[in-house]
Amino acid sequence: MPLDIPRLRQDFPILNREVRPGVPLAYLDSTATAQKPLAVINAMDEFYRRFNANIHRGVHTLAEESTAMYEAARAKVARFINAPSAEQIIFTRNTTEAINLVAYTWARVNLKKGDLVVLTEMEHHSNLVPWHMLSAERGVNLEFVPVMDDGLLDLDIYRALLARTPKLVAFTAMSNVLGTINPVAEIIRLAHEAGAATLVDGAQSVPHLPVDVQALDVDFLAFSAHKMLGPTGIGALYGKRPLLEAMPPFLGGGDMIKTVHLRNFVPNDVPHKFEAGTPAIAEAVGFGAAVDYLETIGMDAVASHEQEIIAYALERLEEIPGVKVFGPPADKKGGVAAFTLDGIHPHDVAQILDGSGIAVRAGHHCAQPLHEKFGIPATTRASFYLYSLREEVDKLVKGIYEVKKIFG
Amino acid sequence: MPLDIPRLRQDFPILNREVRPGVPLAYLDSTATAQKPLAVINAMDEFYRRFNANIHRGVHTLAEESTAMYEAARAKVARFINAPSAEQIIFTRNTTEAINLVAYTWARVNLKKGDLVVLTEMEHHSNLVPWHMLSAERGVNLEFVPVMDDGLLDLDIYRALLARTPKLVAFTAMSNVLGTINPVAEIIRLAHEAGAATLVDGAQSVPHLPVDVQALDVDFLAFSAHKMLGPTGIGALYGKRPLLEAMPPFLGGGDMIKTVHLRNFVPNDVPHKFEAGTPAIAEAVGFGAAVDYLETIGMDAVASHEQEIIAYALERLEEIPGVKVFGPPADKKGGVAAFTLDGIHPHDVAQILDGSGIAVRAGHHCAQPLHEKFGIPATTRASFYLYSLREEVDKLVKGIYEVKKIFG
Amino acid sequence: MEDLYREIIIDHYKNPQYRGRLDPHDIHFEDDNPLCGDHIEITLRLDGDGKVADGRFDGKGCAISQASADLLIESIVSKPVEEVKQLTKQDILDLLGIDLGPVRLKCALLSLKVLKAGVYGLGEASDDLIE
Amino acid sequence: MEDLYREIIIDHYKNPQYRGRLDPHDIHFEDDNPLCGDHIEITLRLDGDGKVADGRFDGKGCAISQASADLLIESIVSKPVEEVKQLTKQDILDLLGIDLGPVRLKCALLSLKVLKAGVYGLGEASDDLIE
Ligand SMILES: Cc1ncc(COP(=O)(O)O)c(C=O)c1O
Ligand SMILES: Cc1ncc(COP(=O)(O)O)c(C=O)c1O
Repeated sequence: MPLDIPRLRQDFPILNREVRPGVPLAYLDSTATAQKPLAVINAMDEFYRRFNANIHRGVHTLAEESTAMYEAARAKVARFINAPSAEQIIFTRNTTEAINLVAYTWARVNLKKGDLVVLTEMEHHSNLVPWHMLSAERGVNLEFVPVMDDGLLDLDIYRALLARTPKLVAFTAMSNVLGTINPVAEIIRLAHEAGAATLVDGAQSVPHLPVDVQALDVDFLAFSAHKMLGPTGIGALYGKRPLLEAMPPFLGGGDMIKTVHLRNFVPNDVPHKFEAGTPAIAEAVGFGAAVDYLETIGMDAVASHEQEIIAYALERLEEIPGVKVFGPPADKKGGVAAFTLDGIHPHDVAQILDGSGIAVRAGHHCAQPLHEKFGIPATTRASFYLYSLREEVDKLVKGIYEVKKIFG
Repeated sequence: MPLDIPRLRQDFPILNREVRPGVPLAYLDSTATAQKPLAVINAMDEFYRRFNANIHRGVHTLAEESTAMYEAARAKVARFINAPSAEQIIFTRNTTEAINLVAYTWARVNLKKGDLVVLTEMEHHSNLVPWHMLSAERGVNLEFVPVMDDGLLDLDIYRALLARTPKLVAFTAMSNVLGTINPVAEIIRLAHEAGAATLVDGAQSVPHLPVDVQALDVDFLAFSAHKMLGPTGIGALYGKRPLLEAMPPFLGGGDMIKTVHLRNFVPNDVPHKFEAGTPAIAEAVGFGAAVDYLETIGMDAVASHEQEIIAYALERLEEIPGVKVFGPPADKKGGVAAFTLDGIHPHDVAQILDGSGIAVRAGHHCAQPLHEKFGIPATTRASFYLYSLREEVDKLVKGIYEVKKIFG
Repeated sequence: MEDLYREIIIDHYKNPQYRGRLDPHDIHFEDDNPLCGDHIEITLRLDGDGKVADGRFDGKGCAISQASADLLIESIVSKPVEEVKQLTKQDILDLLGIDLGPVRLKCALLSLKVLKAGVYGLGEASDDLIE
Repeated sequence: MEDLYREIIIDHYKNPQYRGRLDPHDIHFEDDNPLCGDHIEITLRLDGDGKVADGRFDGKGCAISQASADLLIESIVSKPVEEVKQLTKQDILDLLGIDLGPVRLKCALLSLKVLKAGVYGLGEASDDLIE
């Protein structure tokens, strides 16, 4: 059953906003961050109005309620990606911190000079820079699975790289520029056959596609709440239990310890070992409300709505003279259309579209190497989510024609 | 002019809560986390309803508005502690992450095997464990300024430790157990004379006392929004500019870079260099609203209200047979009263008090070494803030008498 | 709630029936809860049929940790060791007759954790024993 | 808003008066905005009185970056170099006649940053030049 989008949009207060008087918002920037339903906003509001207390060590009612709410949120997030247990969800600030956590702990124990980490050319800076830093510090080598002209990964070269027995393969499940949905299960299977561990950047896949960590057999999965209807300030790292248990702690402080003496400490059990200090408690509650909301809708329904929208968007965009959309055809990608418009800079495109209330992003979208690969400094990116309308695509197309007229 | 507490309490919805039907809340756990005024709750609510977008790279209206709100919050926090510039405020998750940031970046560049870091015996785990980790990894030595029986630091021994030319003196401005307000300016002055850098754990001082980083001449200051009326999920590190500029980045990813290529990157300017990935945007907005609220009240008024309450609390508590309050007399401490009750475990005390709606904390309050020093496993801690009432002290005292009766 | 401190808890805390140490013993284990310093030590003597002939606990800590240890030993004396191995969190809650938040649950379950680590002959007590 | 793209900007973007490169020149500087790939190069010739005799810009990028460069050069020809050193962000905004968000401001100010780094003879352009 297709989603009733106009009804569902009523859940998102910001979608009724006018950018300027008389100019309604068409929000086509969900890949950067998603809008929030009332269920999420209200859950946090309610938390602060009724339950707020610090967690994990308190005996009083508020502390017990807060702790229970925080841990219930962990269980919801675990269930959402089918993690075997809630303890395998570590709350972080965002995808970026989750990847850095692995780089600072697992990688610094398990990788040494000369070891190989395989990445891809389509990675977001968040899955590049932590490895640059590790490489500079430890002499770890980095190699990159190339992106082909059609926006797909070159799996032949991937196989060739695996023959060099990398220790880790870290890659995005979905490109935030090309929209490419990578064959995650296959990439992981091949990596495991070659003896490599795997880290999946799920910043774009977890919000938009059904994700089952057990079916994927992934070792680490990183994602952000703010891209999946949840609040800013919280994200998660999933990890296989033996890996998490063997990892040294990351940040030191309250809650991540079992005991502390003046000169030493004993780390706490997983996941607390990795959550130092007062965590993002209200944000966890909001994150839990977001996955509840998504589960009620159903991730299959979300994905198929986005399939429909992106197919329509590509069809309409590609008929505009001078527009070039990057990435694979609709059936191989999520709801992301990054494009160039001949002779007109993406910043100008985005700013003129903003004049009609159309919110798109222009720039390198934190994937500068990918843009370098395609020989362009920037693209304009329109991206979609469960609340996106075909009429918003029409608005976008009309807006692009106006841009062309202005630059005539 | 004294604060009109009953009126001010109307700003805090949770303070009207009944813990159970007919049992109103007496929240005496603000040292763990503070309650939030409507101004803060509503600022975040409004952000999600009208402004939410990802920041720093967007051209569209929402992105520009969000960016402006996020950076305005940084400026407010800077002004609150009299930082010379907003760029010297790095948003972190909490105090703990702020201290770890210094330990992972500044300390790993500037400290080597055999170098000395001076801490104190009253530190919170957040200002111990990061240094334990550094010590284990790099062979840095740790020494501790002792806490005397009266809860004050032994400054003679501090001076003696300075003669061993430590590279860093890291200490709390206010103990979260004893309440001791340390002579921060003097400790810093002496450290600088000895050539040491200084890090102040301001988790308890920034919420409760006027703090001026320029007057203190402190090198690094760490604090958390959630303890000063703001949201969870955000805190801050202040640093002197030349130090921040010389420090390597901490986490790698989006936003903390100027340019990224496949195999290397150029870090961004301060403070962005230290803020990787999508930050806690709504939380920054809430943090800004919290400091606005505190400034409207005035930190001098906050501090003197707490002075009055703690003086009254100590007077009342000390007249109860079997109660022993730890720490210095009221005029040398903030609004924290940690105590033991002869023969009755703090957990039992706290739980029975909870039966009357009184929220106090029991345990080691993340200061286990300090409790070891005093030869006790745990204390019961009542703590106060700008919204605390004398009647709540009376309730506490009455509750303690009930505990004694039950254990009679 | 004061009813948490129903007479049964205060009573077993103030007048424990099984406080002490058996010597000789067949089973011995001790552990603590670092959060609050609670400490429990348990000694058991078995009879020839694999039953608990007698038991004692010693330790210090809050009323709930000490009372639940006393109630627990009381409940297992003359029970088969195999049955003791099956005891769960719920059994302790039933003995105490109260609902507990997560922090106090740790106090209440410390003695069960120690007991099970002992009867299983483990080197270390783990939270898995009481899940 | 389309009015951001008032004729003046589109006009200076499409028909720049000062695009090119002076050879020989007395002052030369170039820099780019990594965020969007905008690039600006400026060459100036001075006269004997410390005035700007002539100037040109070259580069690529969005309409705002290129138009503001053209407008900027237009505004400084025959001005004393000491006056050029005093130019501020506001002067550029006045030339463009529009309000800009932080991202587009960087586009608009790139030419000023390049110009000031050039006239001050700096090795590197810094954002401090345009604050
Ligand atoms: C003195 C002191 N330092 C550090 C912290 C840690 O703060 P957070 O948990 O917000 O990181 C606290 C709070 O418990 C504290 O009281
Ligand atoms: C593929 C991908 N990875 C990582 C990130 C970083 O996410 P965050 O900024 O929430 O850490 C993003 C979001 O921009 C993304 O699209």
